[in-house]
Amino acid sequence: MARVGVFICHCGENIARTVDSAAVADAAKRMAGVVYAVDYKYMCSDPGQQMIKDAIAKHRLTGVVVAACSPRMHETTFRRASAEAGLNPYLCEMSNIREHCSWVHEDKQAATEKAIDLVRAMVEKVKKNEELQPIRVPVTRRALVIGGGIAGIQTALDIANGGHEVLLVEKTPSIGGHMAQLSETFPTLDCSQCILTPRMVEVGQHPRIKLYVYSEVESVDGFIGNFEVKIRQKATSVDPKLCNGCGACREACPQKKIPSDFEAGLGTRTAIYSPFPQAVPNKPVIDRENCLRFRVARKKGIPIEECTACGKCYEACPIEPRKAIDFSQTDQVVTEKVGAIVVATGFDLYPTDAYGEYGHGKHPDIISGLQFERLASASGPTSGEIRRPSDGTIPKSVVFIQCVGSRDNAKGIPYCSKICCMYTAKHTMLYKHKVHDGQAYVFYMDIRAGGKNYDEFVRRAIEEDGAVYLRGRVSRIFRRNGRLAVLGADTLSGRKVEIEADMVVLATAMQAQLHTDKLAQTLGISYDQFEFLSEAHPKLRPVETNTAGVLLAGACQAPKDIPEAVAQGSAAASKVLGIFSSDELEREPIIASVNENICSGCLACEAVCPYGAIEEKEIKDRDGNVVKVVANVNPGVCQGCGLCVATCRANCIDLAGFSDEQVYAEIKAL
Amino acid sequence: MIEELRHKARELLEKGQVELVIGYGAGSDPTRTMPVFIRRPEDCDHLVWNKYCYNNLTSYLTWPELKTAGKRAVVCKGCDAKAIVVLCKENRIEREEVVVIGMSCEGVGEPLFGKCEFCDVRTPKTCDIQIGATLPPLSKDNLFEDVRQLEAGNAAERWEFWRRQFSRCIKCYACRQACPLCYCTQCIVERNQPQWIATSSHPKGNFAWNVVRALHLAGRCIGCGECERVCPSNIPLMLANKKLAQVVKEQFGYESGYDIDEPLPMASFMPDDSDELFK
Amino acid sequence: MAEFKLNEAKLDELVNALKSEGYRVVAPVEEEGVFVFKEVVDPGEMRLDVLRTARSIKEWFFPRVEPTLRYKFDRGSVTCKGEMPQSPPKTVIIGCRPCDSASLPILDKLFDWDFRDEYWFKRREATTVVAVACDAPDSYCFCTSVGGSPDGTAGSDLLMRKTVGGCYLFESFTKKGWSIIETAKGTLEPAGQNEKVLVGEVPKRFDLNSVKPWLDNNFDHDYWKEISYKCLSCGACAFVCPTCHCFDIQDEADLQGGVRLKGWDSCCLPIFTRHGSGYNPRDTRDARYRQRVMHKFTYYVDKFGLTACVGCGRCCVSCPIDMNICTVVAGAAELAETST
Amino acid sequence: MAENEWKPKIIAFVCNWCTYAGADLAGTSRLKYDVNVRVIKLPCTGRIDPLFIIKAFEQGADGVLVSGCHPGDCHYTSGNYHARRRWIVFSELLRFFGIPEDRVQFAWVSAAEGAKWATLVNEVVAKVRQLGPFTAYRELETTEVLS
Repeated sequence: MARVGVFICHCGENIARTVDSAAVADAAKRMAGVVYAVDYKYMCSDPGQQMIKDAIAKHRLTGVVVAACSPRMHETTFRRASAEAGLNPYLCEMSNIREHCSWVHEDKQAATEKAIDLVRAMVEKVKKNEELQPIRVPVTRRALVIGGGIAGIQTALDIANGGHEVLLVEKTPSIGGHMAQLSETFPTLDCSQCILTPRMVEVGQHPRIKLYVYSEVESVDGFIGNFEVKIRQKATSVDPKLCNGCGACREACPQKKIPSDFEAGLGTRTAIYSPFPQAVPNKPVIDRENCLRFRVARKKGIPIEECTACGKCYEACPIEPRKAIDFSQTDQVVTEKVGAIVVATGFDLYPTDAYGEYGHGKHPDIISGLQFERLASASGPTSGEIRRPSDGTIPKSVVFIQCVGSRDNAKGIPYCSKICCMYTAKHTMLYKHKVHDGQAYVFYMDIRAGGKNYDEFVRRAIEEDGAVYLRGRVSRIFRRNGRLAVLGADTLSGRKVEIEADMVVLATAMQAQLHTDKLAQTLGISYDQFEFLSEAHPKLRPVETNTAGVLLAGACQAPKDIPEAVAQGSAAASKVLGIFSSDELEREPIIASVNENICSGCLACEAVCPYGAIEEKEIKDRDGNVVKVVANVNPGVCQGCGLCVATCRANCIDLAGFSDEQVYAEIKAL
Repeated sequence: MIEELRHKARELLEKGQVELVIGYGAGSDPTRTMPVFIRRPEDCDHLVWNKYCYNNLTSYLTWPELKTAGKRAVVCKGCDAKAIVVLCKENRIEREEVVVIGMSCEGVGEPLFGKCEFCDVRTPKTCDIQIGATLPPLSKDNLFEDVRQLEAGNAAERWEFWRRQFSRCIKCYACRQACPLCYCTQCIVERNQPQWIATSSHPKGNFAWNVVRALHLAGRCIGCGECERVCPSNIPLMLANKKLAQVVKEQFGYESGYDIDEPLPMASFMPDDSDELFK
Repeated sequence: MAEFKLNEAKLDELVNALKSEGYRVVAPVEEEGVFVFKEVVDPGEMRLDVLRTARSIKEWFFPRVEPTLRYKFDRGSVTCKGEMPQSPPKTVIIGCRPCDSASLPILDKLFDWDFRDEYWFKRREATTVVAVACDAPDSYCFCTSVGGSPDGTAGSDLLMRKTVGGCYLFESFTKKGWSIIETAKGTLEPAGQNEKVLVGEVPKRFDLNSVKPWLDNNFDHDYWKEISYKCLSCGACAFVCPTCHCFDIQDEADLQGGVRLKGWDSCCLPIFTRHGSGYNPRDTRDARYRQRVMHKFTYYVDKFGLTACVGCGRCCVSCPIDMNICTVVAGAAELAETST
Repeated sequence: MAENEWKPKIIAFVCNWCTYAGADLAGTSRLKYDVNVRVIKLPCTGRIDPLFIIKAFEQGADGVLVSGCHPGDCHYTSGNYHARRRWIVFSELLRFFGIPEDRVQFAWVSAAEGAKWATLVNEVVAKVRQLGPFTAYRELETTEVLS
């Protein structure tokens, strides 16, 4: 039999002015199951809380209802008080007779009647309340970071320096990402590699960071604190333990004409290669597509072990007795346990082939922004001199076109790529600094230079380095006696413009890394129509995803520049460190649970759950035969929204704290 | 057609492609048929096909006792076969474990059932073995005519109409038992902690039951009309089902029983769903 | 022996006469496309030609829901007030068939067994039953197999037989029946010596005497599975049946108080006899359908000496999958033959 | 006149994160609104089962109000999107069965919209007052089916 205690607060005059607290207490005394009811000036005060504790002991209360302010204000207060008196905190409920009653009504009698109703509702509810214990989930204090760009590097370092192990998975042979390809960075014009490479080295040498390069995440199971990931290490054909990175193999490789991704196609590499000199780890890999021995083996259809073609690298390898080169190496799939995952897969560039009018690819001197970075980079194909890819001459006039792809619904990219305005301004400066008599022209739609020192930077490009900014689009580019005629409009002056350029640089849009959707599906997180990964809440949870324990960093979420990517990397890291702050996660027990006897396993609940907290569960008999399939809620993942409960036609899934019984009791009481 | 049907069924059983054929057999009088479960090839001659083959036999597919029966074949009219689609979506059956014998159907009932006048699946869409010639679909333009007619009246008239109809419900649950999509292990009316719906067949309990029955079929009902056919009180249950089918079609562009891959409308959403209703 | 007859054309007058005498007249009336027993408002709506209404006259004595008890809560304590049916109005049911009438004496036994069910008997006392003999029974009829006949008199206070001349012969068997004739005198005329009455033929389908022993000894026979494996487990058969009488007790309460209701139940519904534990002794379709047949054809006979089936054929008509109790019992009879 | 004595009974089902907080704000801003509303708090509109509304009417409610976070702002990201579909269908069914639209109001009230909450409640109560007591539903109460 229920023994409920009801405590009516005056909140000084706040409640008592319009609600006759004493009358409410009297009414409460007459409610079925109420053994004690009292009103007091300030329930939340120490003496007030003491009254509750004493009553719990004296009257052996099985439930407590505090009629006072909003539960959003003092629910924790009174639940703690109840707990201190040995009553399960979830047997304490609040009726909101201040914000929802005394403050919004004037007629004292009516307000008092309403207060009584609200108390009755809670009395009826609390009778149906059950003792709930906080949910504890063990945590593997070990993180997985996917993507070795600057965002991933920052995250990995912050977590590792926070004292926890990190697995950093990168699909290319080296970490560094796009930032490693850049020459200088806005708005400070400091050399990208000079600031990046020390971080890369730190990662490579960090005792708590385990690097998986040339690897990809294959599958992810489990939930926050308890993920199990399978990582595929692609065969590099080089034994990292033996190789000392001397580079003799690269020298020896006869395949020298392979276009280099790192050089954005402006340079070449060998079949056995590491993407760039400062690569971390500095161990080469054999590109089996282009390696002679593998090609021959494929053509003859013989196992690689039997193939004797080429092998120059093998001969050149100085390591003795066992060479570091190992053609017979195969992919390895390793399984690792982690407690949290940070996705930092970054971005890709929009393929400009879609812009026939700009003739990218048709003419070697029409290049992308990234290609320009390589031209301007001291480590680039022209060792930092700006030269035309076609004839190596120095361009005297360069046209930069912004928003190539971006903000162009016709091309299916309505969003702004955010970084182009800044890097184009940077490009004009770098160009001017290297080619003093050269002239830069920029076609732009708007100049978006929000950010610390950003606008100043653009102004410098225009005012000090004399870049000519033309507001308008380019309609056509075509060759005319060795140069490029750029036809466009200057919408400010309303005039057609035609510029004779030696080179054209396209500020191509940022888009999500290829196959981000696949990864998102493996991780069970959501993504938008452009395949950028979705955050849990656009304002308040920008780093989390809907799947607890999976976080986002960098441009995989949306176009970002380096400072933002780094900031979010650190934010994600701090979230991870939060998760790792104890070896158990404690969570509110307000979660759903399935009545397996009546669940028919239609799994509509699974379909609607925003958190992927529900999965199939097979019910087996003693001989292990599957009797039926039912839904199963993972208490570690469930956030307690109750969507599944109202979706279930048979109501065989229920939500602790807001169960059918409890709501039903409330409705009946009103 | 009957011979073709019997032949195919016999073949399935002989070749061991199925353990069981669920079909129509002779009824207690010439204007009725009775479901038959056939396990032996020689019994296939009991199968019949005529305009009195009312039942939607897919109802049997979700029976636990038949789950273990191994691979099953079921004789379906086009409308019945739509249930297969929903049952697969809702994990009741694996598409592979059921062989659908689809009958070309010019309509059942005497006079012809209402549903048959707007049938666009006279040749079943979901079927593994088609029996009979392919028939062109009929126009569904006036499918919702009766719904519109009732809506022509005002709220009070509609209330009175349904009050009268539902008061006649005797809670025999024939509608539920005959429905291929009412497969819950325990129906919500049988829940008594709490008792959301009064089980007594008084007007209040009847109204609540009929609201919930219709609601639980929203976006799922495939319009086979069994609920209405089996109702001993002749309550126009399909009218409510059709209303919701219309809403789901107009609001979410979804029609139940056609596409096996489309997500269920009531277990999914679009960010741009109509917001009219909301203040 | 009939002394009076009524010309078909005068049926309206009959109804009016009865009404003016204060009778509530109940008869087959069309309601939303089905025929049921309803109070006759306009005499024209009475349909004596209807062979089989959707539901039997049972509900006029044993409604599908009725309150038996009301109670009030006051804090911990409860105050109850039993609810007896306030004496029902004087009622005459006209136009039921002899099979429906026959169901009443059968149920009298049940409702006057371990205790007397006033809910039933108050209505029985207040109601006069005027049956119409069947001139055109159909293939679903099997009254003759269960001891009835198209012009049987059991349970009727008065029987109307149709004549070739388009009249109804009136024959009363009780005081109640006679007072109907008294009331209707004005519309009646004396019956001739040898009026030709139309009475239909209902072939006998099985012999009860051979059925019962077989049922008694074959509780576990595979036959039950064979005939009921496809039963959809709905309650249609029981709810339209004149003799099915199982009921369920349900409380409907709020914080102030509540009411205890008695309502129809059916042994074919899946949750029938499911225990609080969840265990159900009749967990399978065949177990439930067997219960239906056994109850009617042996348990009831053992307890009250009567077969609880009147062969009206309603359950056969309303069964969604055309299960036919007559065929089922006939089948059992055949098995009985072959086994001996 | 009896009309004055009758106090309309409005039951409001609201989500914890937006509308409940919005109602709190109305309070802290001391906005005044009609007293005849009783709030039942749930985590999310996604938790609100149509059965709640049926039950509310059975328990004598003259009107029902359902409110939660605006689309896109759901604390649980998609709860209210699913709820929206549920209500679109359910309200159409109630309308079809002849329950006056003004007896069930659906709304989005954010934690910042205390004023909107106050006006909303007043509007709903006013509409229900116009319709009067929901006697039609009360009449279903009869337990006597035949006698």
